Amino acid sequence: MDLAAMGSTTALEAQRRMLRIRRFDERASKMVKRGQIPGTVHTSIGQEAQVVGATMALGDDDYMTGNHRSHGHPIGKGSPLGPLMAELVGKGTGVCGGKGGSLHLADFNVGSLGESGIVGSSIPIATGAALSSKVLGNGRVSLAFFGDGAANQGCLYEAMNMAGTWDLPVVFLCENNQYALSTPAHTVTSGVIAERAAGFGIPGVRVEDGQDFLAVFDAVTEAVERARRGEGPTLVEVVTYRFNEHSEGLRLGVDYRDAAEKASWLEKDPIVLFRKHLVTEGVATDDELDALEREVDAEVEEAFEFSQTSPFPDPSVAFADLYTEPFGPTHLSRDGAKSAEQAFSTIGA
Amino acid sequence: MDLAAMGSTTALEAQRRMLRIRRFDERASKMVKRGQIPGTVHTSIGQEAQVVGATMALGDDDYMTGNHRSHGHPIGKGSPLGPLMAELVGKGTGVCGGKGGSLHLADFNVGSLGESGIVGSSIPIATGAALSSKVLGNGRVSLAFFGDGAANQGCLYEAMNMAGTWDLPVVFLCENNQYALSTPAHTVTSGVIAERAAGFGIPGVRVEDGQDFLAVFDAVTEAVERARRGEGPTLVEVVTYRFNEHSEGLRLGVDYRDAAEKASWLEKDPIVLFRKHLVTEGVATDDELDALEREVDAEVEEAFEFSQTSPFPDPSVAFADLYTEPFGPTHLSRDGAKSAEQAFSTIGA
Amino acid sequence: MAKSTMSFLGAIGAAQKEAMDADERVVIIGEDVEANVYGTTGAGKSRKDKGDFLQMYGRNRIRNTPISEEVIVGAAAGAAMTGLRPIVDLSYSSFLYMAMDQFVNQVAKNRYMFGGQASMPVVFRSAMFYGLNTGAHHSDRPYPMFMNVPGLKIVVPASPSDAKGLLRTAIDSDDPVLTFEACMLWGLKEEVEEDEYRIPFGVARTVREGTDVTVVAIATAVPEAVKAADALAEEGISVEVIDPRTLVPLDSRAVLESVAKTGRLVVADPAHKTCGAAAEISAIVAEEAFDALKAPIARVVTPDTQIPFSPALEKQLYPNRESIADAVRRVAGARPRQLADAR
Amino acid sequence: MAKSTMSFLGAIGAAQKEAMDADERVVIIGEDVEANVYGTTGAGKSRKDKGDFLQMYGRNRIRNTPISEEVIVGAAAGAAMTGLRPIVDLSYSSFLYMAMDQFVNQVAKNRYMFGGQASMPVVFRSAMFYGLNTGAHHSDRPYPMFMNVPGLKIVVPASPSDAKGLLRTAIDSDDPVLTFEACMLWGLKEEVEEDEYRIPFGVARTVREGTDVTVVAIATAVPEAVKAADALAEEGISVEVIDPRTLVPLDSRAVLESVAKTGRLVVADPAHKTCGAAAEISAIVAEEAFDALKAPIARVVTPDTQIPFSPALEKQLYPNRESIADAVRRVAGARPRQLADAR
Ligand SMILES: Cc1ncc(C[n+]2csc(CCOP(=O)(O)OP(=O)(O)O)c2C)c(N)n1
Ligand SMILES: Cc1ncc(C[n+]2csc(CCOP(=O)(O)OP(=O)(O)O)c2C)c(N)n1
Ligand SMILES: [Mg+2]
Ligand SMILES: [Mg+2]
Repeated sequence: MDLAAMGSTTALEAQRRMLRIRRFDERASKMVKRGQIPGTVHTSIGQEAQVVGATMALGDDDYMTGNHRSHGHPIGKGSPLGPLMAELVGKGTGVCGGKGGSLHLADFNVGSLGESGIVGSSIPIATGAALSSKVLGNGRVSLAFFGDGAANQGCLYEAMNMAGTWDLPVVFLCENNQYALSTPAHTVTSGVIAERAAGFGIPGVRVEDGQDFLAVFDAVTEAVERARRGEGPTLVEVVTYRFNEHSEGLRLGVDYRDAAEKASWLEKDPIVLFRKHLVTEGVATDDELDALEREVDAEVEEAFEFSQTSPFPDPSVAFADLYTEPFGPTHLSRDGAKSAEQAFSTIGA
Repeated sequence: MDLAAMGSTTALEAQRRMLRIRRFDERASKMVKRGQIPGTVHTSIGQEAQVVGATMALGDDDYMTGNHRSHGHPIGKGSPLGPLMAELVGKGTGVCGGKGGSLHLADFNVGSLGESGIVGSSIPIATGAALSSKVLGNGRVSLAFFGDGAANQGCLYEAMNMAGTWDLPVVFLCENNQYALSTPAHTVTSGVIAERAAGFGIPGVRVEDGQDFLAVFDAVTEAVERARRGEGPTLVEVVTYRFNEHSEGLRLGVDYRDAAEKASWLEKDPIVLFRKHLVTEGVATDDELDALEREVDAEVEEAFEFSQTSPFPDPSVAFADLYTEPFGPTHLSRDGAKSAEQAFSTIGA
Repeated sequence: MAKSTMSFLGAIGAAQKEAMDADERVVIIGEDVEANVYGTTGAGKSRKDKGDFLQMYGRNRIRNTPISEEVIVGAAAGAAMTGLRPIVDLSYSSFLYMAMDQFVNQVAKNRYMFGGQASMPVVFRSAMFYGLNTGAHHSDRPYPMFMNVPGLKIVVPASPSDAKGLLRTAIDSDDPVLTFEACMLWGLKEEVEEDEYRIPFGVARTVREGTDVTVVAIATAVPEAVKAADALAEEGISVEVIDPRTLVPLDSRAVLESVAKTGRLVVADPAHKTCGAAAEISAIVAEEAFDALKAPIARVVTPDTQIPFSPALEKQLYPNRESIADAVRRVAGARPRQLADAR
Repeated sequence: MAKSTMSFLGAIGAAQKEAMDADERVVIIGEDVEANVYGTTGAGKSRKDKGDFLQMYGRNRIRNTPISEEVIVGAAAGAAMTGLRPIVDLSYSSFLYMAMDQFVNQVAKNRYMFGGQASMPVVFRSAMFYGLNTGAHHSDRPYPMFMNVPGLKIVVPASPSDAKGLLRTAIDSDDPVLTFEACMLWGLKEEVEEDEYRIPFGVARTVREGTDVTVVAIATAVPEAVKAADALAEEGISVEVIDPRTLVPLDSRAVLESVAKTGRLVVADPAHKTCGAAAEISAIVAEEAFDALKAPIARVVTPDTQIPFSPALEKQLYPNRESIADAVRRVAGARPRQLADAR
């Protein structure tokens, strides 16, 4: 699709979302280094075109699941930044009330059904969301993000087969950033991921230039439209690169990524590329794009402030939300004398 | 391969093994009906060419794993019939001492590492046997039998990918008898099973006439040779048909297999076909083949007698073989006063 | 209300039919459910009978699946998070391991991790075929490992009416429920209410009242415990038999109150011994009713071995009327010191 | 013998190196083992250091895998049945569920089902990252569910020297062993023998002797129990701390003998409560040392909830010196009747 066909509103929104991801993740990285986030985070820096190209191809009501490289997905789907940032810090105002953290972001308001810390494990969930769309006939499409590493988990093939058999409206979106932690994809992957679709009777598409927002957007849009027409699933593999280490703060003794390779990919910054394209095609001026960047900076700054000023959850929150219909130890809750919280704290520790 | 190239010894051995499977399974079926076997059995009747075409392509030292349709595999690999039949009855002389039963036959003497009652679950085991061959450099090839139903278990694709990556000497042998219990393969399988190999960077072969011993033998021989040369795994899908119900004694209210379809496949009896071929090609006369049949009949009769006259295992056998280095409840075994068996029976019941 | 004779299996089918009729969001997902291979998706065994689920509800709601337990369970979870209320038929309990990651990491955790954004109204049914010479791959009784996973509810019915009422509650529940149905009970028949009814979770059934020894029994151990109690009554020992029915939530009050009365506890549980349901029930009582206890707590369980195929080997392993009665006699008769010395 | 200071993690690496040197059939299989991401496949963290496993043993024996836990575990099992002795690094314990079918249906059952034809010399290592704000998907402590599976041996070391000696025994064992290594202990350092040594399975370690209350502690609860014991000593309560070290086999005699002396038991176990290791240990004592017991058996465990991410929420959930000390005071001080009334 060219920019004219897309329209400037959509194009600028894409650039805005990519920038949000970039700035959000840069800030999160800084926060990890400063000890403001417990544990670690996995950034999508460098992969913004791949993320936003996919999420912008979805409608607001469509579903999505993701993985440990998690912040970009809900941001790309339109989730507000404050509650996401607060979640990373473990605050009560976090999108999951502080229960989830970086690896388990979910924002049901924008169709984000949850990121999964277990590699591959959310692919069946997205397939199930597509099953409910199909049974209920509500026209919603579902998209599962997963990495090149996850592409070797068996559940992906069970899911492709089930979705292929039932023509479920789901897009399997492989973020092939060429590494799974320290492991180069080519050393553990036999064959080509996108070509695995054919054996399961579904289309497989490989987007070679995953740094190009439009290339990703076009491929995923086609897959989404196909799904929406009732024609079933598609596997889309997007070749991209993560600019940072697997996770922030991780230091390995081994240089598993070649310096020249890294340098050549850093040249292909998706945000820089798309900005150039927007200017060249006359969609926006440099000044307008500078302003957009400042807006996003402010947004991220505000999210950061929100994450810092929000209170931590009350310790009793640890005992809520396990069940929709909680029970507590039956003999305690039945006599009504003690709340489930009290019961738990007596019994637990 | 034509029969001349194969040699009459091999050709007649193939016919003998197919007949052994047929007669063994016919007898087992009868025994189920007469209550001589507890539970049920799954016969390979109709699939003998597919089974023996695969096992005869293996050497004596090669490994093999299988599934619930279990008797044909060790018979095809050359396991003696008596201990197999005794195992079906639960006798102490059974190949697994009565612990396994029909679904869990294993005869390590002929490289049979075990049939699995869990659909798909033995595929990783065969892959691991191939890994040990590779690491130890002992030249052994491994073959995993599984059904069209099992071809939708994710572990198959994990195994194909691992084997493809490491060039493991393993053959993935899909016995596509077109049904998984009551479920027609085409209703739950998206795409073509053999074509799934390509996406995993390994050859996939579909033997359309799985009733033809030579067709199966040729395809598997090529895969085995490839594996033995260090060139890695192959997926071989063999199209065949089971003549009996999924399991003996099972009665479903639904005719999930079309009568005409059934009749047309019954015409394609692999043993009848190969016998004709042997006679036409002058490998053996009708008289010689009648004699061979009588020999096999006698073998099966002897196995049956063995299964009937052998004693049941002592109840204490239930407590043996769980560990190579057993321990029993530590505080009991340490004081030496009680044996592990006694300890178990005190505690268990 | 009208009652009719139902088998355990028939009761399950009846509850499923009720729920399918009551709510369009209820769907059935599983291997061979179209052909009603396991007998709970049709009133009769034949498609020609009226009452066949496929004919009644169609392929949109009766989902015959590939053999892919991991995606079956995960897809049911994803569907449950987005508006369906699936009943998943996993046939044998031994196949649940195939989907363990989905059970533990998705089904049990999602609602909690996401701060209550998701509900997970899904029921996973499976049958425990132990005792039928099916060998080690088809004889599992894995409910204890699921009891160790917070976020799941665990049901083990032991009678046709419980099977029907508990399954209905399970389907109505907004939380994930696993039911474990012992096949040796399939043939049990009793008068069951034809109309809708629900049995609340966390409420034990006192199957038989008694004063000397409490026997908490699970699955097939329930009828065996009743038989043991009958025999012991003739010996002058009065046994109270309690069936918890749901293991999560567990009606520990019912157990504690009974032990407060009897002072003696035997737990009969067909799962493996170590970290089994019997261990949990024993530990609760040792912690919360210690003062009432007059004797050691005895576990009658399946020893920590796998399940052998041979009819000469298998049956001895499970709790039965004799082993339960022996344990009751032991805790009823022996003074504690004698037992301690015997060790 | 020469000793040197080793961390818990360093001790694991040392045991692996010993075993790799001793036997060519020992291989290491796992994700990111080439790059030594988890710190146990190299003497240093850098490939340039001498002591890097990949350089020393090569790609034939250091098998860097795809992310495919199911086939990793199954292939290790198949390899173990045919002549290799694999050590499998599964990194986080939370990933074991992915391979649950292989663990339960193949690893644990094969030898038994096949009547002893197979041995299964394979070790599955995994690390429990609880307590480090990694959220619900990386904080599991799943050893109880594996304890319920006959055929597996289960090791939970709590000190560097135990980690080294137990892992060596595990690798030498002809049976499948699962080790669960608590990350919060990784940094622990102590003097460890440099030479080969083996710690037998089924022999508990009495970490601290005492006379009033027995505390059986697992994993991170061991150092916490010691701290609690120190504090309680000042209050005049003498605590005996026992670390079972292997949960299967379990040294129940050591526990029973200690309880025979103290009459009081607290079990501190970071696994979830229901059907956890603490339940099993409690049930054994309630069955076999009832007469010696003077007070209820207290479990100090992780309550039956999933693990929240927030630092404001997580830490409170695990057994710690305060909660262990509280439980000890409870069983030491209270007369049983008071406790029963308090319920
Ligand atoms: C089931 C499982 N196995 C292993 C891990 C540990 N792990 C976390 S991220 C990761 C690499 C994932 O690679 P990929 O899928 O390519 O995603 P990327 O990080 O490259 O975006 C690994 C091995 C995990 N979280 N879950
Ligand atoms: C994991 C698992 N799921 C389901 C079953 C129940 N089951 C046993 S055999 C079978 C059908 C298998 O079909 P296929 O693989 O095609 O083998 P076939 O019986 O046709 O030879 C099913 C569903 C099982 N044993 N294991
Ligand atoms: Mg990657
Ligand atoms: Mg089949």
